[in-house]
Amino acid sequence: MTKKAFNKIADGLTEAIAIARGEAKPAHLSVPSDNPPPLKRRGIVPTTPSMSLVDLANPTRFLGFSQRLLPFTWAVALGLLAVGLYMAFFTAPADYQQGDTVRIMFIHVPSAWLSMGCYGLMAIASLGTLVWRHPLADVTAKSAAPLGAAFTFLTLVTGSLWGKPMWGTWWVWDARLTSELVLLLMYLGLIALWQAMDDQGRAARVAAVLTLVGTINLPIIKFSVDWWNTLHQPASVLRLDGPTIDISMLIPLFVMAGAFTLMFAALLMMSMRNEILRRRVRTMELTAAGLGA
Amino acid sequence: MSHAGFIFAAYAMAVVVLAGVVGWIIADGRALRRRLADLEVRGVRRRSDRREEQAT
Amino acid sequence: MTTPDDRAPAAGDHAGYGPGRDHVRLTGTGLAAVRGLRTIFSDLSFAVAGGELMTVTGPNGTGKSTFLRIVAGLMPAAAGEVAVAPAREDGHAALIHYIGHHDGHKASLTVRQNLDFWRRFWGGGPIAPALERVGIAALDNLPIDVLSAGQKRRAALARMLVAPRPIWLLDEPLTALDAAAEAMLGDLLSEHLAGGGLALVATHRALPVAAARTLRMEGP
Amino acid sequence: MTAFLALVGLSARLSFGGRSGGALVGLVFFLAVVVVVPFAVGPDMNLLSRIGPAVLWIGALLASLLVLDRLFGDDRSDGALDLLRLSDLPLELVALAKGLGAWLATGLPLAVAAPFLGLLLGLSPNTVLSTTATLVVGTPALTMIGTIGAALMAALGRGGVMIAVLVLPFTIPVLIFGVSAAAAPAMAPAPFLAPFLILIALTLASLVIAPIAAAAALRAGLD
Repeated sequence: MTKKAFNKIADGLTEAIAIARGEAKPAHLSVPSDNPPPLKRRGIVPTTPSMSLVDLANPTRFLGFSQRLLPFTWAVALGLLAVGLYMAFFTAPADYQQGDTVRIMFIHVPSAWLSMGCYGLMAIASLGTLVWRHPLADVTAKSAAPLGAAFTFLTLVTGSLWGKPMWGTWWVWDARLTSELVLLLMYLGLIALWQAMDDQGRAARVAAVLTLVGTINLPIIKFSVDWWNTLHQPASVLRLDGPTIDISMLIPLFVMAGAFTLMFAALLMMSMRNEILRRRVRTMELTAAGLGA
Repeated sequence: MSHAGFIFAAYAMAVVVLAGVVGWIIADGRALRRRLADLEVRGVRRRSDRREEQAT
Repeated sequence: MTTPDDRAPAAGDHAGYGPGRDHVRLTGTGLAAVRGLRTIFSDLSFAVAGGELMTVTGPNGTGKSTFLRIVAGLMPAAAGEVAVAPAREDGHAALIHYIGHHDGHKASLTVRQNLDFWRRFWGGGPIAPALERVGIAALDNLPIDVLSAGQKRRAALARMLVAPRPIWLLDEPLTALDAAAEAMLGDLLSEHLAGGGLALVATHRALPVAAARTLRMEGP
Repeated sequence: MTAFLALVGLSARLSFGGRSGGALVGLVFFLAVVVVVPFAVGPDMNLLSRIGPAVLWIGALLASLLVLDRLFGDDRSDGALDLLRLSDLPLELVALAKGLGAWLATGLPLAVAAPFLGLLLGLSPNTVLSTTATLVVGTPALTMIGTIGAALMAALGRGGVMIAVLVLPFTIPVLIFGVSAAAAPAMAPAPFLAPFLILIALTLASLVIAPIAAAAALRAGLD
């Protein structure tokens, strides 16, 4: 990374923090300015108690904030990804049992973590919608659902490509895999729910209820699936449980997990920006209809 | 490398899925921005000064 | 009337039916409608020629809407028959424009997309002048569900201009229209009649155009 | 012809993102059926691969019917059905165009998804191929039979699962020959071609008969 690019990103980050604190004005959203207004880089002293979530709740402020933060997030994500990929292919050893296929783990496991983490995020956002009526909460929940589905899908596909050479089959109805598949169904159901309703405010509350019911249900589903699975012939699946993983594999795994998480954050921000714009378009269309004729 | 095909297929799928998501989000964002610009050209404002717009 | 060249695709162009009068003739003889076991009206006859407007009036529940639907061929008559002269091999459905209580718009599409579908489905002329004529040209790119009821009704009128047809059957067309739109509809009707078309309009309010005939529905 | 194609296009477009389902809901429902079966019969891959073609067919059958419930109902309630009838295109062809559009948007994706769902059920490559082929050929019949149900639902002025109750019996022949052909590779000496050809015949027949029946149902339900 060149020094100039780094400086630009660092400036963006400083500015993002300033905007979040409500000290700087974001550039107007619909006119993406190529040269952002000069910022007072010194003197960012928190006059208000602190940068709080309430400040970010303003969608316009979020647009400005995320616009500055996005390049930074992407840069770090891609940097980590490059390091992670290098380690995954060149420094991590092949597994003594699984050989090189273990390298699939470096994308499979981070995807799996994200697929579950994303649901957790949506559950929190749903609480935000129902309890605190946070203006950005339903935007977050709506934008996260397709991303969660994408990472869940990726988990299943990479798992399948890992399973074929290891177990000789593309798919087994193992408890973990099955739970992941059920998670995909829940994501798709939520996406369908969002898509089916015109009134976004109402859709947000209904989807929030469904998400929270899902959260309560997840442990029950998990327990049932485990029970169902042990009831039948337990599949002799190789597992990479916790501490048995060697440190030489653990480090690239965490690097890749970091890269994936940051990519998820960046995608979520982009998606949320789109959602905010979509709502503005809708409002303006209604205004336009009021103006015309 | 043993089973290289499967490993590369897995990484390729990751690229395809993530690129697909990124492409979809960017295309969606562009379409929305175009729509927003189009509405603004037609003189729609989000707040206030509607009467004035109607007069012109 | 303006010269054909600078005219917007106004209400007067009917493939094969204009511009002379009396080319098209709509008659109904001995019509009756029954809903459930109740006779709504019976032995109803009328005749309207090209260039004529017939208003259909009467209290609620006397069957004005049913009458128009029967004339349009959208509902079978319990007795009697509707005829269009000159007769056409494929039936007279394609000669009729009908505007009922629902505007027939697809809510998820824009105004333009809606009209474009009907243009291709029915065959017809350009859309932009038709939208201009009914005064919603600026709204062509908006999803139709953000429009007000009056604007949707205007879009339905524009649909009639896109694919000109000699017979207009309008069921309470003034609903939701403001004064300007009412006058605009009056102009459209005058042009339509002047071009040799005919119109049946069910209404409670006075139309801005003089009616040649009035059918007063009084119940069975 | 222009009118017919225009209507096919509109129908596909509206069915794809329709209020009561659309392509996504059909696909998710299909996936859900496939996921639920192993919980009921157990995760035994040998058993699953034997009943796999049948599971995929039942899933596709239900999914393709359930997304059709408002195919004509929406047209009726928003007034578009009246306008569709005021044209030279006979109501039978209107029904055919609506059905074909709906199949492109909701039926065809099911057939395309079938190979991936086949992996979940441990189907052999040959069975995946035969199942996909029978679904491509057979889902038009399901959708067309579904249009009859959709027309009846429009006459009733309702939507929902009732459409499956109304027309499920009519789909039995399609299911019988579809599954026989699809499962043929798994049941070694069983013939594939004979049931496959009968399936094609059923589809062709449904393309003729269903629009006539749907148009009759729409006319009968007029008010």
